[in-house]
Amino acid sequence: MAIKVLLFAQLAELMNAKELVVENISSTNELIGVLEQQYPVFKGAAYVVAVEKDIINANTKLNDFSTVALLPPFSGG
Amino acid sequence: MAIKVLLFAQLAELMNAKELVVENISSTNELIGVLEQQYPVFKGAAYVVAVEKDIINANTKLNDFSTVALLPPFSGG
Amino acid sequence: MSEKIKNIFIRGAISPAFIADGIQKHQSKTSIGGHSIFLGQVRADILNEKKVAAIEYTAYEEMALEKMHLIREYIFQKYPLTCLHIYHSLGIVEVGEICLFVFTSSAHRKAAIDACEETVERLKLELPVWGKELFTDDSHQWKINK
Amino acid sequence: MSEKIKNIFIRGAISPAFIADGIQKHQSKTSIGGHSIFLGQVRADILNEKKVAAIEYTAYEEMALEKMHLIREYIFQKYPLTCLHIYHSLGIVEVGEICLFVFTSSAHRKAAIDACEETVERLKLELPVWGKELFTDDSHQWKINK
Repeated sequence: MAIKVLLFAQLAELMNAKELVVENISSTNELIGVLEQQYPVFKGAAYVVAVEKDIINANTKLNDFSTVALLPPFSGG
Repeated sequence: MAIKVLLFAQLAELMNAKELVVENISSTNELIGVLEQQYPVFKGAAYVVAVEKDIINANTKLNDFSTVALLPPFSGG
Repeated sequence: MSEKIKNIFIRGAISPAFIADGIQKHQSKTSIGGHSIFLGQVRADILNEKKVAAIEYTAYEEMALEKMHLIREYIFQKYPLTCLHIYHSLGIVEVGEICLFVFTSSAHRKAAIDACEETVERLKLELPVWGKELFTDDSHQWKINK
Repeated sequence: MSEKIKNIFIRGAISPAFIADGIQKHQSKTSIGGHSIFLGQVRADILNEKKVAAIEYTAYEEMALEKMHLIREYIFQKYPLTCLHIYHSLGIVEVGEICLFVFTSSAHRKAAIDACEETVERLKLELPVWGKELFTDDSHQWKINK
């Protein structure tokens, strides 16, 4: 189970990375738990979660090669 | 008492003139009465009346050299 | 904003290059965050089986400029605008060409957007300007605004 | 209007000439009576005594294009539009330059005006795009939309 995690804006800057690959993860809640434990910057960070480009509002099951994006508040335009 | 009457759009076309000078007139109602009597095209024509560039809503006294404009429905833009 | 009365009338169509020039000139005004633009374009309407080829605009120019000045003052009082520019064609404007250009600018978008719309609505109602629809068969009809 | 997904992103600022070109191209569409345009311009904001010199835009491009496609379909269903074009800058856009260009066209003005405003509001809320405000002292801050 390898999950691709895309990071943008503040999160990419704080992590100094645009992409992480995380192993052995089966849901978005599990992913967030692991990230917050490993990287304190995720605690208290403002972002929404998108799975395969759709924003989710509840815990979502992940498959092998799922792409999860962590999206800070949008500020386009 | 010479009143300058400005005509625009349909009215200028129907009258084949952009300007009339009418003598011996002391109010807008009197002017309109005289025009309707002399030129049947004014009867039933749709227009508003402006005296010195201000649209009037009631009979208005005219002075020598007053400028009265007869304005068909606007269709700019 | 008690400026002197500005001319708004342009002979013939308003060109895209003129609009671009207007936009370009605002790039030095760095307090602006948003521009709203309305463009009126002459439509190839079909009326009683006749097709519009062009519109010929005339105006009671002195009165129109005075009324436009009052609308400008009202709009500047109502909305926090940086700029408001209005251009209207006189004479012949062919189908597909632009006859009206309203351009508002403000720090935040809402003021520019609302002011642009209200300016367009008001000038269509209040300016003594007339459009004569010239048909392809050389006949014509006086335009009626909805 | 189930077209294929269109790109909306442009590298760097959107030039007035590009906007003029967009307007010019619509002159052959003679069913159009009105265009509404919104332009976002980078403002020289002062935040904690620091002055913005430019904004650097990044996006989750694939997701943004999918979301924009859905917004387009929604807007075309809601309003009788002839055209809807959207361009957003990526990368650095200097103060005074244009970073967003939304362009709607319709037979009658109301549809173009309302559709333009709603498209601007929706894309600001829904597109995963971020602005990094670059200050004149080389520090920066992530932009917050109101």
